[in-house]
Amino acid sequence: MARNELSRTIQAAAECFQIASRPRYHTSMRCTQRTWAPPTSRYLSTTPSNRVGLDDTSELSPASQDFEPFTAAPPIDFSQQKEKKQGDALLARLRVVPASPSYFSAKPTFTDDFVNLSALLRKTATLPTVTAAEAPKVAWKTIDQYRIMTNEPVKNQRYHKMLHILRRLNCIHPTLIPEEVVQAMKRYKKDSQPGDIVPPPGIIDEWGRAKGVGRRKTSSAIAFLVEGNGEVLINGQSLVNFFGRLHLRESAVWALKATNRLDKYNLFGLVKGGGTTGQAEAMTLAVAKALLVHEPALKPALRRGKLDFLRSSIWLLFFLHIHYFPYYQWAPLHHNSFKAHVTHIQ
Amino acid sequence: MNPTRALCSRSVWKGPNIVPLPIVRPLPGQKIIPIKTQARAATILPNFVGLKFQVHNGKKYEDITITEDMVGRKLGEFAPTRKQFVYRLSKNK
Amino acid sequence: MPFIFGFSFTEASLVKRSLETIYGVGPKVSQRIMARFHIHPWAKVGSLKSTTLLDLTEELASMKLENDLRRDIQDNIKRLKDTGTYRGRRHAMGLPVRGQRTRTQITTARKLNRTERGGAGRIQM
Amino acid sequence: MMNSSTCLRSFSQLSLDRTAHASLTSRTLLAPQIACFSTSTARYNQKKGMAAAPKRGTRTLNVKKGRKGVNYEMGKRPAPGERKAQRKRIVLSNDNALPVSWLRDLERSNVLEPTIEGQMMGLPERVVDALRAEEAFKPTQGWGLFRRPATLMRKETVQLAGLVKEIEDANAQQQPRTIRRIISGDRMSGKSTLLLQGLAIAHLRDWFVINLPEANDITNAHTDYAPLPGSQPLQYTQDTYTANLLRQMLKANPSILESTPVVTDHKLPFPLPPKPTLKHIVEHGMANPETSWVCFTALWEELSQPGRPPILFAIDSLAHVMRNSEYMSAEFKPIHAFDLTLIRLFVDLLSGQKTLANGGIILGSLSQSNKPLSVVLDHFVTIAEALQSQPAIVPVWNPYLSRDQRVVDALRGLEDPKQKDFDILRLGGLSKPEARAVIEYYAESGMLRHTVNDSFVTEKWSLAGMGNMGELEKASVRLRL
Repeated sequence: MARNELSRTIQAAAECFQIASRPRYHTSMRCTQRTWAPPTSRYLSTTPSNRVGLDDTSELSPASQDFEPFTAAPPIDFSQQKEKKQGDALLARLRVVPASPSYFSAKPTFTDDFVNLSALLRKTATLPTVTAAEAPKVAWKTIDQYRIMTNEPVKNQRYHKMLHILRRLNCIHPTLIPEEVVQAMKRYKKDSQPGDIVPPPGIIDEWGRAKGVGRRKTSSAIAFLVEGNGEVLINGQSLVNFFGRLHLRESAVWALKATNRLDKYNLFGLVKGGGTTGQAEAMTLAVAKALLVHEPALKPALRRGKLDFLRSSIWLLFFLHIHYFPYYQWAPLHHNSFKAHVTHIQ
Repeated sequence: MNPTRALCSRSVWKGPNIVPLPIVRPLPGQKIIPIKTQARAATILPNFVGLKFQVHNGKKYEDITITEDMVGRKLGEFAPTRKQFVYRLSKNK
Repeated sequence: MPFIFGFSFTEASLVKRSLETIYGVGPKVSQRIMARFHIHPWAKVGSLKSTTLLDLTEELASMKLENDLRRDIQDNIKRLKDTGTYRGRRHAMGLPVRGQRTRTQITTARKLNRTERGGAGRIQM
Repeated sequence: MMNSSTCLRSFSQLSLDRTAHASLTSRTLLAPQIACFSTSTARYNQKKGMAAAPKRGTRTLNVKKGRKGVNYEMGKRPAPGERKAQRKRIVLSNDNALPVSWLRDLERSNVLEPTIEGQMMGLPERVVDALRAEEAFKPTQGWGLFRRPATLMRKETVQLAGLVKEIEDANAQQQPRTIRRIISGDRMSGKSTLLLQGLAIAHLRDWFVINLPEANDITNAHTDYAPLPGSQPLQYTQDTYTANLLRQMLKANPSILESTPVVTDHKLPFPLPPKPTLKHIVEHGMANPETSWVCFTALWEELSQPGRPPILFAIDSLAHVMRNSEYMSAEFKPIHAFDLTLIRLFVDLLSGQKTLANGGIILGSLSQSNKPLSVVLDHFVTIAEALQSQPAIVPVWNPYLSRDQRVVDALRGLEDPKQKDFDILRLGGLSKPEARAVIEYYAESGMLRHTVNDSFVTEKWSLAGMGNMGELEKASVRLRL
């Protein structure tokens, strides 16, 4: 009897420590007696949070219904065995039958998951779907997280095949998606989904100022934008005194220039740290954010503006590159570093 | 004079570096006995003219007779401390 | 070809540089002389009046230059050498006199340190 | 260290050396005797070909290695003064710029009206020649980009014209006034152009104009100087500079000099022709520089006679004047710039010790480029600006800084607000309408291929740091990327 007691205590210990162990074999014997089947909680997941729902012992996990009609042998209730000899003979005739056929594969949990999802997909294939763009944005678990969850060395390509199925399941029309699919997908989702964290909306204070903060390299810039006639003050100096090069001046107020709002707003900027280019580009981001507080509808325009800026600066560098090309023959080192600089930008 | 060298030299108000030497004024006829000394830094005073000195150069004592021009210099200047380096071909010995 | 202190200089040459070609006149001395006669530093020799040329020559004559200076320097070196001092010996051997290193960088000493320093202006072959 | 070139010269010198014993007085300067310095090595040199091999162990140094041949041509040397002329070359017209049709010229009549504020006005030919003679144009001001020189009549220019009108009215009521202004402002905000506009206005109103184009040229000891006998404290005249100034004045104000006769007797060291006019004095001063300062003082007294035109005395980059000059006095002490006669005259007028008999304007403009640090001048300028803009907070002098008392006395007038005659003319940025006028002028003259509309103007205006004149031009015209 000691061995039975031992196996039960191990099962209890595993239960409370929630350690994922390989699907336990339980002693079962092909014999006529039929006793109440003890709970076979198939999966002990390491991430307690999302597994709670599945751990209630009453309902068998869905995975075990789709096998071919196969019922485990009724477990033997050792407490009824009369004498010891009969118990030993019983043990001699015991045969281990794994709960899931994938027990002998290298990655049983993963194989079960894949098989279940494919079955689920086959089942719900006929439901209408929406395009991938309209499907709700979902942050699936990365392969590392999945490996930690299942404690199995899943291959990248295999995992992404499964993800492909998941994405296809995700495309089922949101109103018609069965509960079953939703529950299945929950296991593979990250804890925080996109859209959970929404930055607080900018507010315009009583003096009509919108504040935007921008950082670039090691410089940080704060921009206060007020309706006005286009005056710009940076660190208390005029734009010209602060930024010597025209290119830096343009990049500092590029958000206003791209949306030709330069004459509608006054800018008061505070910038510190880093060098001139870093400060100018930090100011670009700050001004853009402040402008969005004033006119949120400008976001797509500003996004396009960013592309224009990159394109114009590349074009400017390209032109300079050709313009100064004749001077490069006797400065080969300088030329390479410049070319590297240009390619880095493109 | 190179200013730094002037700064390094002895301050004028301290006067020359007078070292107590056993100077024996020989009578004109007698032989002048050389004064053996290790005070290389002693300034040569005018009354030294005509005397003989044996100044220590680190190893042995060099004989010097003081002349008129040497006044104001130090005894050590006249006793070189390093041997002259002469390049001798020592390859095929 | 105006003359200063017996030497002739072209019109376009600077007064400052031409003064400094004289042995014994350096930047400091030339500055002081030109200041005394109110000649501005970038003056050209051609722009000087003859009276200032004469003043310059007369001023330079009162100083010890050229050959008197050379002889003076050589006497000192000769005296050092005759009395047998360490410095005299170093001059004779053409080695640095003021205790510099002799392992490297002694080209100046080899060029200049000799008993007839600056006098002959020749390089001992 | 005797490097190879001086070594070469010492060879040549040697052959010309004097014998040591010939005393200088007896020697005749004209026939230099060739005497070789008598040392043994001189003879050794004749037998150069058969140089004996050096004894073993003696150290030899081969100086001849790497030395160029005797007649090595060191590249063509530019003619004296050619480089500077190239640098200072003024180009005033550009053929491929389109002539602007609606450009009106400044005339004597319309120059003083406030109505022309904010418009681009052309400079007539006569005034352009006079300004060119006075070197009022600067190569960096971009005159060469346009067909014809034209300037914008800014708010400050009309202010200046207002001063001119004030002086003329004061002259009409026989109480001559001398107004003194210092033009200050940010870099490239148009200070020198404003000075030029002042000169142009004075020329148009037939004033007598004296312009010192670059104060640096006076104090950087590039022209000859001589002490003025009997001047307390010892002052120095600059003959060639004054002669050149007289030549510029003659070219700039020919009509005034020719018409006004010489009235008083100035005990000039040279005979005057029978019916002397100022022109003769100036011409004599130009011809022989040593009398140039005497002629200048005579001219100045003549111009102070009653009935003469008012005078505009202008100088650029004033900061060079407010410190010691590069000249050295006989005792090898630096000469203060105030001791140079020309600058002494200007500073006396500026500080109010001297006044102009027929009234006039003393105009000094600061320059931000190549500016020597003059702590006192900056301090007084900030005080004056503070008095104009926010009289509440006026900066106080830091007592721990040492300062040049002479400069302080000269600029003391800027401090007290009651003194209306001596003040600062602060140049800020252009206003929007003014910027629009300038940009339209650029577009009209073909220098700018862009439709001039409000957003473009305001964009350039704010990119040029709220209307900085030079930046505006650089951003819209010069930078053709």
